[in-house]
Amino acid sequence: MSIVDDTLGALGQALGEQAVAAAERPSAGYHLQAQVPAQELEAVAAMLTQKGFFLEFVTAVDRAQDLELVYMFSQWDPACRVKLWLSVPKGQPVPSLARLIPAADWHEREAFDMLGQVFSGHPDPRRILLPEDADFHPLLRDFQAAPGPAEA
Amino acid sequence: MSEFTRYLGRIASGAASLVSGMEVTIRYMFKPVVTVRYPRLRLDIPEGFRGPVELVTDPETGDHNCSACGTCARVCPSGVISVQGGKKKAAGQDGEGAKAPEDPFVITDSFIIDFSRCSLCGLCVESCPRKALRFSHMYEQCGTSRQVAVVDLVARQKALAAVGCEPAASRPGPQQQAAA
Amino acid sequence: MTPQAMLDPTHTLSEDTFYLNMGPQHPSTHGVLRLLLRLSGERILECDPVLGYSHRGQEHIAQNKTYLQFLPYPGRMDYLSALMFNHAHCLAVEKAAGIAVPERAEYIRVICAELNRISSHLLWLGAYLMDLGAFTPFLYCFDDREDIMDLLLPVTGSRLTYCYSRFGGVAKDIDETFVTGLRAFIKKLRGRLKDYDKLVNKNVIFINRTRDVGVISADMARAYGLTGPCLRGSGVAYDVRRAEPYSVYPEFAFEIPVRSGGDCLDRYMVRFLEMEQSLRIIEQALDRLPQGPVAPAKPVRVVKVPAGDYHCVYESARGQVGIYLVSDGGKNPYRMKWRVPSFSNLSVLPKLLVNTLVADTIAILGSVDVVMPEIDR
Amino acid sequence: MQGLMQSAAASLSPTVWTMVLGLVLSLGFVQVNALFLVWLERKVAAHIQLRIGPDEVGPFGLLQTLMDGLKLFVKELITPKPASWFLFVISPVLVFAPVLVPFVVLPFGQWLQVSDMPEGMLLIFAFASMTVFAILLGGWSSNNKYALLGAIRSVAQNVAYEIPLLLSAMSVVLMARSMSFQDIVGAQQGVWFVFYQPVAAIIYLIGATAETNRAPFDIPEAESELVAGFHTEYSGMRFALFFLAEYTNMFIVASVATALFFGGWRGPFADGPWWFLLKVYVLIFVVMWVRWTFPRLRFDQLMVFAWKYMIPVALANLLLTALVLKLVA
Repeated sequence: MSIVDDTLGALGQALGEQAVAAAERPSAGYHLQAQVPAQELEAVAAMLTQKGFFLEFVTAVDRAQDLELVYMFSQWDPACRVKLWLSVPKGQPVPSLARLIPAADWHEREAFDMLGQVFSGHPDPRRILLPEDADFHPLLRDFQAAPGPAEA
Repeated sequence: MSEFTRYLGRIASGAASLVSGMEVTIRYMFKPVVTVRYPRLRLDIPEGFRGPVELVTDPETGDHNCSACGTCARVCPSGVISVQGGKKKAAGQDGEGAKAPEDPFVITDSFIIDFSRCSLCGLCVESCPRKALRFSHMYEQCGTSRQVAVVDLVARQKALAAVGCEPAASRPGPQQQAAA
Repeated sequence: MTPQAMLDPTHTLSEDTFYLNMGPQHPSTHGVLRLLLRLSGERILECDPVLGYSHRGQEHIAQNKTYLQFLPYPGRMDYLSALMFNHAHCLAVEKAAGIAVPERAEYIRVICAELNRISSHLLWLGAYLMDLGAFTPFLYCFDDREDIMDLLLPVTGSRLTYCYSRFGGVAKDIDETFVTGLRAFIKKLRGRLKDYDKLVNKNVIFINRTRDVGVISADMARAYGLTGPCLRGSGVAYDVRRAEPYSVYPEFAFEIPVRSGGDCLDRYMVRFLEMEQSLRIIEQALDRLPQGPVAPAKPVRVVKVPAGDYHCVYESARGQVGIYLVSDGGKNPYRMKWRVPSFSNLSVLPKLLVNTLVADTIAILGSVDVVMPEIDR
Repeated sequence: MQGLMQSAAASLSPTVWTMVLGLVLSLGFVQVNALFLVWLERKVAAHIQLRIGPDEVGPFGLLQTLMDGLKLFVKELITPKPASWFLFVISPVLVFAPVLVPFVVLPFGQWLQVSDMPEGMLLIFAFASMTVFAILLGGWSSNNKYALLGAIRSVAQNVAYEIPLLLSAMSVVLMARSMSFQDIVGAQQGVWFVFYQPVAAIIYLIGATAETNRAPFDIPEAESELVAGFHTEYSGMRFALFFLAEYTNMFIVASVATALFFGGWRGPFADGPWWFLLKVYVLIFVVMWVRWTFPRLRFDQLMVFAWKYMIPVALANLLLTALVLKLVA
């Protein structure tokens, strides 16, 4: 049984068959994707970590009312990449994976910094790239950058 | 005793590694130097070098070929180009007849580019439908203010032509290289 | 400890500990990294990296530019392997939009990318030795790197922040001068690598400075999402070029150097051996270089990516680059997330530094090989 | 009053006058020598690194360091506000003052020595170890954490390297049965001591490199770790004094090495100061060559190297020397 099928089965067991799917296109770049309810996130991440996956990144996509959170997990060898995603209304916190997976620490901080997603239980919920006193989240679609000195 | 021989061995192997390193550096000391006494000596700039863009001077008309179509301005990632055209010029109007009649074009009055934000990616040169742009070979581009970097290429070309200086002067060739 | 805590007047330190602000202006923080260290004498108790000094909002720029207009930007993320980031961007868009690339163009891209990998490793090697206090290897490496630049300059037009790949090909074909020059360079660099081996790899001081310093176990590397030489130094043979081959890499025979110790010396050796493997790839690519066009007959200017999300991975000099592209079918990317290797690689630093000496900080930070503009984006 | 001073001057012995003259000459020599050494260092480094080095001012760029000195001379002297002002200002003077004294006993030639004291060698080691006080004061008074770390490192390093340095010099003293440089050089009539005492010579050179804070033992300034170590906050002429002291110290330890191990002014054809200077500059070249080849040791490794390798070996060498001398005599 290949690692992809194996992971597909395990994810299906945890989340229900209809939540998990193989990637729509071969060009998608990941093998599996699964929609995860926020309360299941930690359990699924723990399960994937157990299976030898590492966390590539955490990010979010601004979808008007909601933020679409994306967690990309990947296997070293043989390649198997799993996209976990969930839609959360803006402003609603999502449990943090930072205590479970150290890699999530900085990536979650970045997601907060860039898109304002709050991760509950994060050990160090500071901004990471922008100044500490910034009051905006630049990757939200309604953000307008102020003109720089050259344009002004 | 074995501990003691290991101790001596560590000293010997460490010393040997240091000596072999010194052998390398002394060998390099007598190699010819690789640096050039810039700015007294300059290196050749290869043909493909992407310096700040400049307008190509058409050898037939002595003028540039830009028709203010604005393709370069639209494709520019940094949005640093602004082109403004004046009246339409039909080919052959001024008696030269170099262009085909179905190719009337707008004369560009100003081609303003802000080099301080140009990333020299080359998309403007590649996208130009009339091949009116090319890269210069300038590489010393410092100035005392941001404004210095904002250049009107048309005006500069005219000014250069007025003093009889081809824009090619901005492409230092091998003959200028040894101007020590 | 946070920067705020440091400024807090009520925050007291015990008698024998103090804070040291290493960076953002420091000879060895490689750009604008700031390390806030809590020290007891020279021993580090805590480390807090402060990032973002060169944040330019590249992902935000990507949203506001067309795919083509974003082309020069990735090279400004990791400026030391600009060709690779440039290549990665093109691969991601080509894959998503279904643009075919002529085979010769892919070969040229691989040759240039591997040359860029060597030049990046050479710069790292020199800078690392300079961190450890040896100045001379730095200039030898720069001499070699200069040769690479001289080769790449006529082809790509730039010396550092290359923008060479285009959607569906490359900007300019290579010529015979490039090929002969490259073959001569390969020969020369092999000789130089022997010298570096004598000068550095065997040097007892160097070995003592790096062995058993900053040990990363394979489990730790996985937990922190490390990739690239940092991961391979910990005994994991993960290389995107092998695991998920892209471009024409499946056609080349090369090894993935792996060392099992996970310390600075192993990370150093992995990079050192990788240069030889890159030379091998270049040689094979030169031997098999096919004839043909290097770009589509009609240049691709407007790219339409079907709506959906795409992920593309690439092995840069520092590890796995991941481009997560979300498209709504428009001319601009809806969202473009760049997963850069240095970001994850650096995140392990606070853990590694605990209970080491200030001198080790430099050795460990250097061995992780971070490029700050890549992290800050 | 004037008469009193005249009689006081007259009553001073000729030795004192020679000493004053010697010191004045040494002061001049120190300056020229440092300028030359800095130039040499830069040229050696440049050519090892495939570069040209200073090439613009004067023939072969010889006057480059003079110009740099002039530049430093006119630069602003910055004193950090939280610095301990008096100590901060005095330590560059303190670091420079003791480097002049050893010139009194350095044996440039048989007749070219200010004063041949019977305890000449001790005098040099005593004054050489005073540099560390100045470095400690300078580093501490700067009120800069990097400078403080550099100062602490400097003290530990100096303490560790004084011992092997003295131990290796002692073996030569045992052989020459004197601490006077004239006697020591005189004892090397036929064979240089380096052939009897190769181990001591190597230990002396390593210890001397460490004593003068030269790479690979430059941990007090360790540029890539501590920015500039103890002299981080110094600018202008104050920095130049540290610099001058470093290069003069280098000359002194190389001179002592020449006198102890390489036969001093003796050489084939004609004995004289030229042989002495030639040997000194060759030794300095070796020290430079080493500097531009190796990475820096870590602080604790440096200690380990001193205490676990150099001191035991130097001690063993000294005991062996004493034993052999006892048996032979």
